[in-house]
Amino acid sequence: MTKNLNAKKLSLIALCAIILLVIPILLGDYHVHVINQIGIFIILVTSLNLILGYTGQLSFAHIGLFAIGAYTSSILMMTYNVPFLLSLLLSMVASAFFGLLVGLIALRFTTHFFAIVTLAFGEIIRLIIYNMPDLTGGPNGIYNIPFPPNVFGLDFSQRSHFYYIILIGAVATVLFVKYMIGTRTGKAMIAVRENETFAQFIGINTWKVKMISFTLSAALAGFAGSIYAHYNSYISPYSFTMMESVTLLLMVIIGGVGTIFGPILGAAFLITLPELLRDVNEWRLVIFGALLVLTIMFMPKGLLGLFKSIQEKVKSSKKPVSNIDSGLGEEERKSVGS
Amino acid sequence: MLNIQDLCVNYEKNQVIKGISMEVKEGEIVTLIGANGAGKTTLLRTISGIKSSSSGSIEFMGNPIHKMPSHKIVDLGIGHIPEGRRVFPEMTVKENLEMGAYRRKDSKEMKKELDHIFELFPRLKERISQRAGTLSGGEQQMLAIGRAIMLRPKVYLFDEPSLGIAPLVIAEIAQMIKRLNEEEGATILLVEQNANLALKLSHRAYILETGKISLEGPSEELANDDRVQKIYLGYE
Amino acid sequence: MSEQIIQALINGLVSGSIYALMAVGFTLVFGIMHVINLAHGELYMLGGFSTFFMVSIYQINFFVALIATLIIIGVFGFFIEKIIFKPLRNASLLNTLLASIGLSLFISNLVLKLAGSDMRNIEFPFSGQSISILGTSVSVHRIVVLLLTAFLVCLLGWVIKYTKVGKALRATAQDTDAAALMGVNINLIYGIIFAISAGLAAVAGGLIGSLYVVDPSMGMMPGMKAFIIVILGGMGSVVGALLGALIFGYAETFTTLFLESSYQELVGFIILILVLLFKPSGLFGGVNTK
Amino acid sequence: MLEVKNVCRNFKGLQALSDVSFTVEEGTIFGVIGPNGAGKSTLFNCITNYFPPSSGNVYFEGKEITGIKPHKITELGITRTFQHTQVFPQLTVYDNVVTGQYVIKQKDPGRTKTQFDEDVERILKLVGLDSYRETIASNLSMGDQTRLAIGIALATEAKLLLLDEPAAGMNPEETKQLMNLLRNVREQGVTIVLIEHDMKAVMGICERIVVLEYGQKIAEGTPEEIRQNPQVIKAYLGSGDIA
Repeated sequence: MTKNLNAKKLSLIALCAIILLVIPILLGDYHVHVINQIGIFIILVTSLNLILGYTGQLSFAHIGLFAIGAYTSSILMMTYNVPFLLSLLLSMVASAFFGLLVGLIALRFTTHFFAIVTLAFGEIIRLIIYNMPDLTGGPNGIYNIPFPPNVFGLDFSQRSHFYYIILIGAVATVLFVKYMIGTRTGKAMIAVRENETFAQFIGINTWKVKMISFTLSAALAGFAGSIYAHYNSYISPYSFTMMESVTLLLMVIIGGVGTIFGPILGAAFLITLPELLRDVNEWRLVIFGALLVLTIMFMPKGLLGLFKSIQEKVKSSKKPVSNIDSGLGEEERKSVGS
Repeated sequence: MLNIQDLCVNYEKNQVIKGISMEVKEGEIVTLIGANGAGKTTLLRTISGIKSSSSGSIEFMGNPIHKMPSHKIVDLGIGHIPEGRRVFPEMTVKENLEMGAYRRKDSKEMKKELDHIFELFPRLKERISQRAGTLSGGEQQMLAIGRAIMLRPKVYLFDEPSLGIAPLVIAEIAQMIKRLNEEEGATILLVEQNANLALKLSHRAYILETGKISLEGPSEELANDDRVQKIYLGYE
Repeated sequence: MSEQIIQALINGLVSGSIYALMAVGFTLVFGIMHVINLAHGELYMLGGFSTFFMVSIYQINFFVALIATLIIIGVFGFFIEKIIFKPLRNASLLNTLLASIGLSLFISNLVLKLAGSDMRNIEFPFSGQSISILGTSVSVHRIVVLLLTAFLVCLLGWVIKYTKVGKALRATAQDTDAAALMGVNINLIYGIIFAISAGLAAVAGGLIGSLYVVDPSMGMMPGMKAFIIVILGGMGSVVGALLGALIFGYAETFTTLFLESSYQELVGFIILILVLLFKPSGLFGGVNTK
Repeated sequence: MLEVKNVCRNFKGLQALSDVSFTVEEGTIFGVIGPNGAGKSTLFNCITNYFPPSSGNVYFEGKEITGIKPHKITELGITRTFQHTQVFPQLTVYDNVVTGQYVIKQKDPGRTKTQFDEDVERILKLVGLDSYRETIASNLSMGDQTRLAIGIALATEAKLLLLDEPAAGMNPEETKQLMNLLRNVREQGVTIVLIEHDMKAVMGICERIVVLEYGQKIAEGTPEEIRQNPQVIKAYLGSGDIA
C-alpha cells in the first residue's frame, strides 16, 4: 500500500517537474511573464506563511522586508557593481538583519500589539525609502535595474531563462519551509501558534522560537525582493504599500494558512484572477477587500480547507459510520493566531 | 413554575450538564447543591439564556425559554443574582439599582422600589453615590440582590450568595432570602456550595454531582442524610 | 511668543480635536466589543464624501449636512456591525482585525472607482473670515470646527452618563453577562456602539473635508492614527483617547513646524513604538477601562 | 523534592494565597484540593512562575526556583498541564509528543534521533494512544486529550508533574483509566502533584493531600485524616449558621 502510494507520488512529482521545466518552451512570453510573477510571489508568501501560518504571528512588516531585499540588491548591483549572486545573498542578509531588529522590538508583544507594531515598521521602512532620494530615488524609485547576466553560463535577459531562476528559487523556498517545519524547532513554532502558554510550560523558549521564525521569514522575503527587483527592472515605494501587504496576507489566508500548498494556491489565484478578467483588473483591490472579508467569515481555512471539507463530506456520505467528530469549529477559530 | 426536562449543556466538547430534570414550584425555595465543578452555575446561566443548551427544554410558566435571548427571559420575570455578585464596578450604587429596573417602564413604581430596597438594606442608602467597586463583598452582594429586586421578578436565581463573604454577613443575606420568600412570596432557586446553609434555608433540594442529579428530596430529610457528606467528600 | 507658534498651538488643538472624534469611537468599539476596527478611517472618508455631496451638489446647509451625515453613516455603521462583525463575535481578535482591513480595502477602493481620485473641497459658510486672538489672526473656520467637536464630545459624554442607553452601554462595557441579566439586549447595544463610532468618525471627515480636501484615500492614515492614539491613551479608555488625541495632534503639528512635513507621517509610528516599548498599557492606561 | 515555603500572592489587594507551606516527597502522588476560588491554580502558577509569588519561596530538589522563567523550570524537571487547553489541537498525536521533547535538546544535547523516536513510542504506549498516532489532537475525546497532555509532559522527562484538574469533564470510566495511568506514571519514578475536583479520584489515589480555603492551608494529611478533619468538612459543607 505505502509502496504503491510512494510510486504514485513519485510519478506525480516527476510529471509536475517535467511540466514546470517545459513551460517556457510551450507558452508565449506573456504567459511566462504571469507565471514568473506567480513564482516570485510564491517565494514571498511562503516565507510569510512561516511566521503567519506556522508560528501564528500576524505580521504586516513583510512587505517592508521584501522592499529592503529589492532595494539592497538593486543598489548593490547598480552602484557598487556587485555580481548578482552576491547581491542576492547580501539582500537576504540585509532583510534578515532588519527582520531581527523589527523582531527584537515587535516580538515583545503578542496578538494585536504585535500586528500593529509590525504594521508601523512596514510603513516606517516605506517612508524612509521615500524620504532618502539620494540612495533610493525617493518617490521616483529605481529604473533600469539590470537583468543578472550570465549566471552559470545562462543569459537571463530573456524571460524564459529568468523563469528557471524563479523556478529554482520557488522550489527551494517551498522545500526549505517544508523541511523547517519538520524539524524540532519547526514543531516548536507550531506549538507556539497552537498554544503559546502551554508551549512555554513544556520548556519551549517561545521568544527565541518566534525570533528564529521571523528572521528566517525576513531572509526569504529579501530573497524574493531581490529577484523581484531584477526581474521587473523597476521598483518604487508605491510597490510596497500597506495595500500590498494586505494582498500578501490575503494570498496566504485565501489559499489556506499554515499549509505548504495553500499559499502557492493563493498566490496563483490572486495573480491570475485580474489577468484572466481584464475588465475586472481595475477593480482588483475592491475584489481583494471583499475576498478578505468573505474568506475570514466563511472559510477561515482557505480554499484548501474548503476542498478538504468537501472531500471529507463526499467520503463520509459514502461511509455513514464515523464516530470521530470533526472538531472543525475549534480549529477554525484558531486558524490565524489566537 | 420553572420546569426543566432532560437538559444537556456543553462547553466545547465538555458536557457539563448531562440530562437534568427538575422543577421549582411557585412559592418554594429550592436549592441545588453540589461540589465544585458539578455544573450548578452553568445550569443557572442556561436558565437565564446567557449560555445555550444543546438539548432538552426549560419551561417557565408554560413558556419554553431555552431558545430565548436573555433580555426576553428577563421580561418574563426571572431575576438572576450571579456568582461573584457581578455588580457594575464603575457605576454608583444608585446607577446599579437603576440598571436592575432596565426593562421596566413605570418610573414612579421604580422610585417606590428604590425606597423599599433602601429599607431592606439601609447600608446601601448610606453609600448611594459611591462606586460599586469600592463596596465590601457583603455590600456588593446586597447590591446585587437589591438590583434583582428592582425588577420584581417572579423567580430569583441565586448563585452562591455566600461565596467569599464574611460569616456574619452570610447570616444576614440568608435572612434576606428567607424574608423575600416568606414576606413577599418570591419563588427562589438557590445554588450553593455551603450545603448546610442551603438545606436549612430551603424547602426542597437537589444534589448535583458532575452534571447529574444524584439525590433529591425535602431539605430537612437531606440535612440528616449522611449520603450528602459522602458525596461531598468523595466516598465510593 | 511668535505668531507661528500661536498658530501651531491652535492648529494642534484643531487636529487634536478631530483625532479625538475618531479615537473616542475607536476606543468604544474596542473597549466594549473587543473589536479592532481598522475600517474606522473609511467611515471618516465616507463622512467626508457624504457631506461633500450634500453641500456642493445638493446645496444643503453645511451644518444640516453634517447632522445628516452623522445619521446616515451611523446607520451604515450599525449594519456593518450586524453583517460583518456579529457573525465574527467568537472569532479571534486577529481574525476580526483582518476582516476590518478587508472592509477598509473594499470601501476605499470602491469609492475610488466610483468617485475618482479627484480632491474635493467642501464649501464652508464662514470661509475666509478670521478674528484676532492675542494679536494673531485665527480663521473662524477653525474655531467653529473646535467648538463643534467639543460640543459633540460633551454630548457623547452626556449620553453615556445620563441616558438609559448610555447606562446600558457602560454596564455592557463593565460586565457583559451581568448587563444581559439586567435585560440589556447586548446585540442591539453592540450595533448602537458601532453606529455612534461611525457617526462621530463621519462628522470628523466632514469637518476635515471643509478644512482641507475630501478624497478616497483620506481615511487610511487617520484610521491608523486612531488606533495609535487609542494605544497611546490606553486601550478602551475614553479619557485616555481624548488626551491621547490632543498629544498626538500637537506632536504632529510641531513636527511639521520644526522638521520637513514629509516626516509628519513617521511621527505617529515612532510614538506608537516608543509608547509600546516604555508603557505598553498606554499613558493613561487603566483610567476608565473595564 | 518540592518545597513550598510561606508563599503569598496578592491580586489588587485581594489575598489569593496567604502563607502556604508544604513539602512533596519524591515518588508520591500529592493532592491539592479546596472549594472554588481557594487558590489552587494560583498555587501552581506561583510554583511554575506564570506569575511570581508576592512573597515566599519555592525549592525544587533543594534549589530555589522562585522567579525562574517557565521554560527554564521545565529544563530543571517540572512540567505542568492546564485546566482546559492542554494539547496542541492541530498537530497529530505523534507530533504533540515530539513537541514535548523540545526541551531535551537543552537537557541532553547528545541524544540521537533513534533514541528520540523510541522515547515517543514508549510514551505513546504508556498513555495508551499508540493506535492514534496520526490522529489530529482536536479530534480526540476529552479523556484522550488529557492522556495526550500527560504524554507531552512525560516527553519533557519531567521529574515532577503538576496536573491541574486532569479529570475535568470526564465520565467515571475515563476518570478511573486516568487514575490508573497516573499510578503507572508514578511507577516510572515521576512525582505528581494533582489539583482535582473529583473527590473520589483524589481520595483514591493520593498519599497526602493539602486543603486550601480562601488562600490558606487549612489541613494536610492522608485522605482518611482529611475526611475526618472537621475544618475540611466545614469548608466543604459549610457551617449552616443562620444567626
